[in-house]
Amino acid sequence: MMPKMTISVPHEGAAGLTGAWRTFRPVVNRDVCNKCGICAMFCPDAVIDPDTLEIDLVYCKGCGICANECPKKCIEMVREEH
Amino acid sequence: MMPKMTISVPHEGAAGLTGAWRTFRPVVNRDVCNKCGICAMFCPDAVIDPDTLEIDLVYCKGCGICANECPKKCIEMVREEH
Amino acid sequence: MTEIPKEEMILKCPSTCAGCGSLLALRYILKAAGKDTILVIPACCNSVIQGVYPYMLHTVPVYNIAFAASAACASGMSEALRATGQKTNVIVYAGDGGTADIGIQALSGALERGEDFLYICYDNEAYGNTGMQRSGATPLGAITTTTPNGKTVNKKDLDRIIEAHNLPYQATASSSYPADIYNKVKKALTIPGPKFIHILAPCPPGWRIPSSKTVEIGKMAVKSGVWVLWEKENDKFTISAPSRAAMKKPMPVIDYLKAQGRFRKVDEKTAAVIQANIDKNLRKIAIEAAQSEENI
Amino acid sequence: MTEIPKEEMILKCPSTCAGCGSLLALRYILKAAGKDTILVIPACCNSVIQGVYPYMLHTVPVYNIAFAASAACASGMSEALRATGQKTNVIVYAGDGGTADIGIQALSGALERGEDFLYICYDNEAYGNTGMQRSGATPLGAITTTTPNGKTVNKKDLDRIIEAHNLPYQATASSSYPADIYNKVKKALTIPGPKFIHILAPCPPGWRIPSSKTVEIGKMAVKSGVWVLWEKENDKFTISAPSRAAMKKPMPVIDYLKAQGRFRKVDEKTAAVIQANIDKNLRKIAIEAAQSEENI
Amino acid sequence: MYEIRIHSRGGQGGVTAARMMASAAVKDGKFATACPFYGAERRGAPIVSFVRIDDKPVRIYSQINKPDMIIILDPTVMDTVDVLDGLKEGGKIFINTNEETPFPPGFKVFRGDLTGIALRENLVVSGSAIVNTPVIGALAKLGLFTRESGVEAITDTFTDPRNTNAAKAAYDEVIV
Amino acid sequence: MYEIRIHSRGGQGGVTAARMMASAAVKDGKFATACPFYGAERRGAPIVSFVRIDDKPVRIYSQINKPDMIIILDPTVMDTVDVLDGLKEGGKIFINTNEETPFPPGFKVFRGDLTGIALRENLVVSGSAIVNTPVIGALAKLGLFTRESGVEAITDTFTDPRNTNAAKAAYDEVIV
Amino acid sequence: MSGKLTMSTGNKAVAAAAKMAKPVVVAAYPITPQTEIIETIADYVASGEMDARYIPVESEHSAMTACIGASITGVRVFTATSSHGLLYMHEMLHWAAGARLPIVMGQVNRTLAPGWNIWAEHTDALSQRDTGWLQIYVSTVQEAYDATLMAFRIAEDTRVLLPVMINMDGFLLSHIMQPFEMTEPGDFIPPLNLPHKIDVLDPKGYGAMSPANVHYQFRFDMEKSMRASRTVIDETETEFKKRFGRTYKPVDEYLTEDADVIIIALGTLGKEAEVAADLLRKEGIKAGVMRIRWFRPFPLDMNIKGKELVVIDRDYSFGFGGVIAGEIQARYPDAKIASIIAGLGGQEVTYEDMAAFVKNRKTGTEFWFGIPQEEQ
Amino acid sequence: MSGKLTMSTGNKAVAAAAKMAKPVVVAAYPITPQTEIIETIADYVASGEMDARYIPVESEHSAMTACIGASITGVRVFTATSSHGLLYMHEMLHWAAGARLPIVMGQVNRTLAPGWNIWAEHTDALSQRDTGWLQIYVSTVQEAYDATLMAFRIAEDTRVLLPVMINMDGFLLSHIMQPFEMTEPGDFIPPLNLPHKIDVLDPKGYGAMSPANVHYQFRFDMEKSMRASRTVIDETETEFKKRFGRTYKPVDEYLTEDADVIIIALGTLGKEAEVAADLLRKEGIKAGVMRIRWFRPFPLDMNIKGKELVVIDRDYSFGFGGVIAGEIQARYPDAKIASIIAGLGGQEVTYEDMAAFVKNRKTGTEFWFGIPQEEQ
Ligand SMILES: Cc1ncc(C[n+]2csc(CCOP(=O)(O)OP(=O)(O)O)c2C)c(N)n1
Ligand SMILES: Cc1ncc(C[n+]2csc(CCOP(=O)(O)OP(=O)(O)O)c2C)c(N)n1
Ligand code: SF4
Ligand code: SF4
Ligand code: SF4
Ligand code: SF4
Ligand code: SF4
Ligand code: SF4
Ligand SMILES: [Mg+2]
Ligand SMILES: [Mg+2]
Repeated sequence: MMPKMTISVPHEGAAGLTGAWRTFRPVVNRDVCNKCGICAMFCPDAVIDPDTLEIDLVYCKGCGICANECPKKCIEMVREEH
Repeated sequence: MMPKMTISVPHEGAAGLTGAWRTFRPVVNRDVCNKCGICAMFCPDAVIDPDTLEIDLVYCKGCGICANECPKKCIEMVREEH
Repeated sequence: MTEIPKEEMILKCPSTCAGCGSLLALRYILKAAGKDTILVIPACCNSVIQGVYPYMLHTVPVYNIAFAASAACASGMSEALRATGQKTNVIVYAGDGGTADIGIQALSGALERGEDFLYICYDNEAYGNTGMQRSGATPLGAITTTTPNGKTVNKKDLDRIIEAHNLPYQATASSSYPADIYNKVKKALTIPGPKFIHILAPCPPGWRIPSSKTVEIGKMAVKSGVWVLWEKENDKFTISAPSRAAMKKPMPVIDYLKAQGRFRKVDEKTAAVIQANIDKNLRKIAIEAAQSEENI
Repeated sequence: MTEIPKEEMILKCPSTCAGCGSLLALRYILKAAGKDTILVIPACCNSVIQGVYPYMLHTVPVYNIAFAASAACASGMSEALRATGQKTNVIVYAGDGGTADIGIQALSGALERGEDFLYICYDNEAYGNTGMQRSGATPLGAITTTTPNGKTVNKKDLDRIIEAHNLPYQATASSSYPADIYNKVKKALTIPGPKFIHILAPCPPGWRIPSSKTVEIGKMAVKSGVWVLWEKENDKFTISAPSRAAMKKPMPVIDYLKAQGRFRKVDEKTAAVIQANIDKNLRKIAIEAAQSEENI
Repeated sequence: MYEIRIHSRGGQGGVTAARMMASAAVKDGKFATACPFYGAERRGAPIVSFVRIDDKPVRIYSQINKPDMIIILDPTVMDTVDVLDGLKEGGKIFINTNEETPFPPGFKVFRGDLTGIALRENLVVSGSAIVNTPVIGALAKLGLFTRESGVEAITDTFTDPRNTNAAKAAYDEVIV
Repeated sequence: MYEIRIHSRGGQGGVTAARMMASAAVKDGKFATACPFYGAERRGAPIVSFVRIDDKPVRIYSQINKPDMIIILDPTVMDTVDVLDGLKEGGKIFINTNEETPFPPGFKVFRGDLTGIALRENLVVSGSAIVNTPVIGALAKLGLFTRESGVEAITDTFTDPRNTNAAKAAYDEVIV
Repeated sequence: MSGKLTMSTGNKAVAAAAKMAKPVVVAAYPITPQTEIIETIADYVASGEMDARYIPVESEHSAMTACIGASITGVRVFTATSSHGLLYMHEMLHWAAGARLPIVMGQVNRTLAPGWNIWAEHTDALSQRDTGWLQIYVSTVQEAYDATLMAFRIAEDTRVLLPVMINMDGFLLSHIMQPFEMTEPGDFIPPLNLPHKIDVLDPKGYGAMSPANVHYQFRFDMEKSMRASRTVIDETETEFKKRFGRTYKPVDEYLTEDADVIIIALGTLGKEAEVAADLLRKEGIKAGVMRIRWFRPFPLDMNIKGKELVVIDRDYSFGFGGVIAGEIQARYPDAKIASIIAGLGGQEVTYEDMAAFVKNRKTGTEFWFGIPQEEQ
Repeated sequence: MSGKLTMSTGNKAVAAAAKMAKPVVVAAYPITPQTEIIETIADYVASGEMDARYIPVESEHSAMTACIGASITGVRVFTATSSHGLLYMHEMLHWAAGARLPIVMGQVNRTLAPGWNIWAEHTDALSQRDTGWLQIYVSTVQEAYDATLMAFRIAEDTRVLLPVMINMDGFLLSHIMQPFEMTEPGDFIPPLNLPHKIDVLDPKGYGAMSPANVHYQFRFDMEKSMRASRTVIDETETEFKKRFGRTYKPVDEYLTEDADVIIIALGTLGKEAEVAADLLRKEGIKAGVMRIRWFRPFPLDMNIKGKELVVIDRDYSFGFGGVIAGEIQARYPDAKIASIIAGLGGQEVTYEDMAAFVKNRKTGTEFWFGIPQEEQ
């Protein structure tokens, strides 16, 4: 008999849709991007796909690290409008 | 109002008359002793008077350190007889 | 770099603050550790960011434990696992408070006993989870909610304390150098006995920096010599590449201090003391590295 | 020597075992400290030997405190005394268990905060009061009731752990060298901030030696380099005279081991490891002393 | 008793806003409590706080389930949070926005571009516009407390005149 | 119920003696308990321990205040401890000594030079003669339990034959 | 209220009261939801508003120990904690009381892990009820402030000399903002004169071996002081009213006189229960409220004869039952109690829920709010 | 008794039982008077008699935590402590129960400092009564052994999954030597199958944020298990008797059937009370004894109707009263109790004293043995 207690199972979104936290959104200028992958490497939340370099805006918190670290400076942080 | 609790005041013999623990008693050969004071220095229990070099047998536990450390080897540990 | 697995071991998306260094570090730790791993986490930011019951985001088992207790918990786990023939990695991921302050007793005991586990301290230099009170690891001059005028004593030298326990493996790392973290964790996990890695993990709200600056500030820490990356395998002490480079001509620490709101009350005198501390420490580390070279 | 006051600060006669090294040491500590002193004692042999209520033997105030708690207690005392303008010495007298094991957290915290007190650890290398279980400070190979075949891991290097806290004053001492204790305590008490002295205190029942051999074994520890007497004032590291002499030609450690029942299960291999550890440590200490000389 | 729920984000100052609202009401001679439903929120995460205003001391500590008014300091929280949950029929909504936002009928909707005002007054901390003082102005305009009490509540907390300026601007600019 | 109090010193083995006594009685089919009144005693400090022997299980845990018998393993404790305290009228005394010791009248006194025997058998640990096995021999002689049970109780605890030898010597040499 | 009102959280009010009491040493360790107390004090000290030493210890065990070390030198001390912090100092709680030190502690009630949960529950403090600490549970910001002031006076009274814990519900009170009057205590708290303080000129030993034939006497002396504290509390609350106009009793009563049924609860639940009583009375049920403020010493003169009781426990003693219900039944054997377990781990309990507890009460049973009837 | 008898102390018997149960990990820290337990286990492990890992932790907080860490991997664990050691692990006691881990602990009852005193008292364990641990108090060496064996089976039963503490009086039982039968348990203790053990192939998170709307449900589940443990205890004791012939009940009764007055006590006092009852009966007083063995879960079916009770508490909750007397009164409101506080800090209490308690009993009062009447 399994005791009832705080035992959790892995599940995406378990801490909420953190994209809602964002006030600025990263917008990549694909023309300039050299696909170096540095943005994906440094994104703390791992919301940049390492292959496609797509940013998952459902979760991206808009921290701006990707923009700050991009060697090509091709990510712009744009104010969210709703 | 003083609370009743385990508060103790300084008092000789508070841990009992430790001389009773002794199975061997230090006996000093005063003829050989050079009064260097080493026995008094090393007696853990400080029962050797630093001036007179008298041993307080009420408390001496008979550890034998004095005998062991005496440079003149003039302290003998003698079995207690009662 | 190419060897780092692409698979993420943490699902989207923990409730760390935007730009959290400790999360960035943990990504690479778990990539290095792989699935046969149990994570032990004492009270800290990383204990609350996992998601809310009945769900969690980490894809390895996570055992949350009391604040003071992580190394003891890992001791019990590792002894039980080894006794039953299991090789599962036991990794503690704890904050600086849970390591240098309230957890140091359990840690010191586990190290002395030679337990087989990896202890990783992510150091955001304060009690982040409770809103940035000073910890033993808070550096001189830093403002926290309990040091409103800046801390007046030095950061506890956790690494030397741990070093005194003569571990088979010990290292420092930084969330701004993920590959270095990955490699160090990988190596550590091949070695039996207690291992310790100390990761500087910048924390935007605590350090009063924009969330975008986490990686940049972490690099500045290394460039200025505030933080030195090294590893020590038994007696072999090596300065890691980024710090070797940085130590040739360290950035003045004032640049590092100025970039952070928490140091805004540091006056010139204190800044000079901080610089002097760094200079002294760098000299010492250089000597240690040189001596270690010689001995090989 | 002549300057050591004759007055004893402990009345006859504590209920320590016959030949107790920790009591011998305490005699000289209190002579050095004088009457304006509060002694803080955690659970240990020295907490039970004071006499039985309503009487006690110490002629300075003694505050007994919980096992893990002495450094924190001293912190509170010293802060309160200083806040009210009193200079009273606050001295912790704690065993190795209360220092290196259960008490290390409070101690490490107090040192980091820079509290103004003197912490003295008397090291009998086991939990004497509870009948000789192993402590973190029990040396490799020593039999205790919880290591019936001899301890399989090294003695925790308490001194290096403390050193990592960068105290203004730190020293080692031995109950076999009372004048050295006296001088070190005297000096320590002139210095503000946290001070630490680590005293090796042979323990006849624990070490399985005749009670008469306490002083002799303590000297052998120094002569063999098992125990090195030194002091460190800020960055100045000095080897004390007896160890300077001993280090010229250390006695083989096997003589030291053979003299004690607790080491009776040490085989040749372990003895060699112990000797190698000592050799290494002595080299390190010599280098440190030399470097410290240079820097002056 | 008048019950207000405030929706904002960690770091935006919603909690301080609640306190100033309660404080202003108290200055008017009312009784009021402000209670932040704190969790382990991080900067950026949606949070709610509550204000209760009454003519006698407030003795209720449990959450507000049927508010008389909803204040939305950050409209983006509406994507993930049902901000209207429990709002009484005919209840009021104040939303920080510069454009009309559609709400279901049966509520009285007010708005003001608090963020715009904050940015104008340069009330920005770590990249976020601080809207907790402008909202006090807007609410004074809505009659929750007097203008004077609102200003006093702000100056009790903040010395920087930008705060009162922003509040005054909001008072003037709120769209009823 | 037969109640015995043993006076000895820390390190002398008085506690083990008590256990072997109880054990021997149990081997005879009796019920027995041995309880050391432990304190924080040090090697050398006087201690007491207790043995109770009965035909049914012993249910008493409190100290023995009116013993039927006193055993003095170390006569020197008599300097500081009132060893006869509470001894019943007509009670027995056994003392480890080689010379006659005066006791008040009304008790039955027995003696044996256990220390001498232990030294003879070289039963010495850290300089102290261990008298806890010889005493078992002496007590068997006094009829507290059978000789066989006494020997068994010793061999359960100690493998070294010096122990049984000493006990046997004591059995023979005890002066009744 | 008479004076100028300040908006403040419960936490800040406790910190403000501690400042007014002028302790010489504050040693504390942060924990949610207590942090604001010690952060406020750290601010006071940093700004010079408070002339105290703030010791930022490395754990709660050390926090309480540092308080003990400071207190025995004869100075006033203060600390604050919550939940796991309180548990971690458990050994030293026993110690502080046994050492007869008048330490005052702000304690923010929070539930216990695992799993982590930071919301209100009283089990943390109630499970310390044998430690020899006086315990008060407060329900408003004003009361938190006033109780903290009174705590120093009561603890330090030489008839008492026991530590005092001021309990307040996590978040519900610690973080709520209410208007309150920050009364200047003046000489309401007399200077501390600790009879057994350490004196190097008259050296004494504290706490060495305590023989079996006296130890129990020291424990009885603690109990005597606990008993005496009832008088001291009454005196202090009377004096407080005389000076500052606010009335407090060990048990706060609301509409009890003519009540048929009485809700008994601690802290904010006890305050909100008044609203439940109002509601019930509207429905014709004569309900009242007794809010236990001083839980240690336990109240012995509650006038509950002939009334039915609905006791709400925001706590639980596994394998036994609600602590409050149990102790009331123990001291008032005739009491007709319906025991309700509600509010654990921050479970939401409204006055409407409480009214329902009353309406559905079954004397002699225990009911866990939120658990389906068939599982009870 | 049937089998071969061994002379053993209570400590050694507990160690022997632990050995029989074959735990995989033992983590413990020494403290008088428990040391013998762990020294014996260390010996067993060193000699190979026991195939376990002995972790010589640096404190009791770590001892309990290491047990928790080992237990959650699904292995059997054991530890032992006493007094301040128990207090120092207080936080982790709450944790172990909340984590639903079937840890078994030998606990030697000793009083609390200051001043230092190493003799028997139950306050150490009783002040842990809210932690969710099952608690049993034993009175003979045989019972200590048997209870330890049964503890593993009870704790690990999936209907229970709560930790169990075996309490024995310091020195009085821990150090007394009695003959006992070291029964081989065979398969009496089934293999442990922890349903929630960590599995890297099915990763789960333990103890992260537990929301307010479920946390109380987990607490209720603990209470449900506590309730279920009553059945499990009965089953286990029945099975034990079937296999090994020795009979145990949650409450041990002696001459209660026709008794007018019943002494209630725990541990060795409860055993020696039988002698007091015999003595009283000789004097014509119909006395009996109820020795509470399982204190958590609290016994709910004591047959005390119409009898007078003399409850001896070797413990105290300051500002309230004796813990046992209080809880009995709470659960048996009709009980006519004379409450006696006796034996604190090793205070000597003989069967003659207990007989006197009965003869001088005053129902409804509390009496501190050894304290002059006028001070009571
Ligand atoms: C015994 C105890 N004391 C205090 C706390 C409150 N607490 C939880 S996390 C934390 C700070 C953790 O700091 P750190 O270890 O540096 O990790 P961070 O939060 O910075 O990630 C504190 C004080 C607790 N949970 N338990
Ligand atoms: C919390 C706690 N755990 C355990 C003990 C038991 N205990 C008292 S003294 C002691 C050993 C002390 O060892 P050490 O510090 O080395 O001093 P020594 O006895 O050797 O003088 C122990 C384990 C205690 N008093 N408190
Ligand atoms: S860092 Fe910049 S250039 Fe590199 S992949 Fe990302 S967006 Fe492209
Ligand atoms: S803004 Fe931050 S969270 Fe979003 S993709 Fe960039 S680095 Fe990741
Ligand atoms: S040590 Fe020997 S020679 Fe020196 S004073 Fe003592 S007895 Fe005399
Ligand atoms: S035998 Fe020991 S105690 Fe006695 S005088 Fe010599 S050194 Fe001191
Ligand atoms: S407070 Fe700092 S460490 Fe904690 S989650 Fe936020 S950024 Fe990360
Ligand atoms: S056990 Fe050792 S340290 Fe303790 S009193 Fe005896 S000799 Fe001294
Ligand atoms: Mg941190
Ligand atoms: Mg020691």
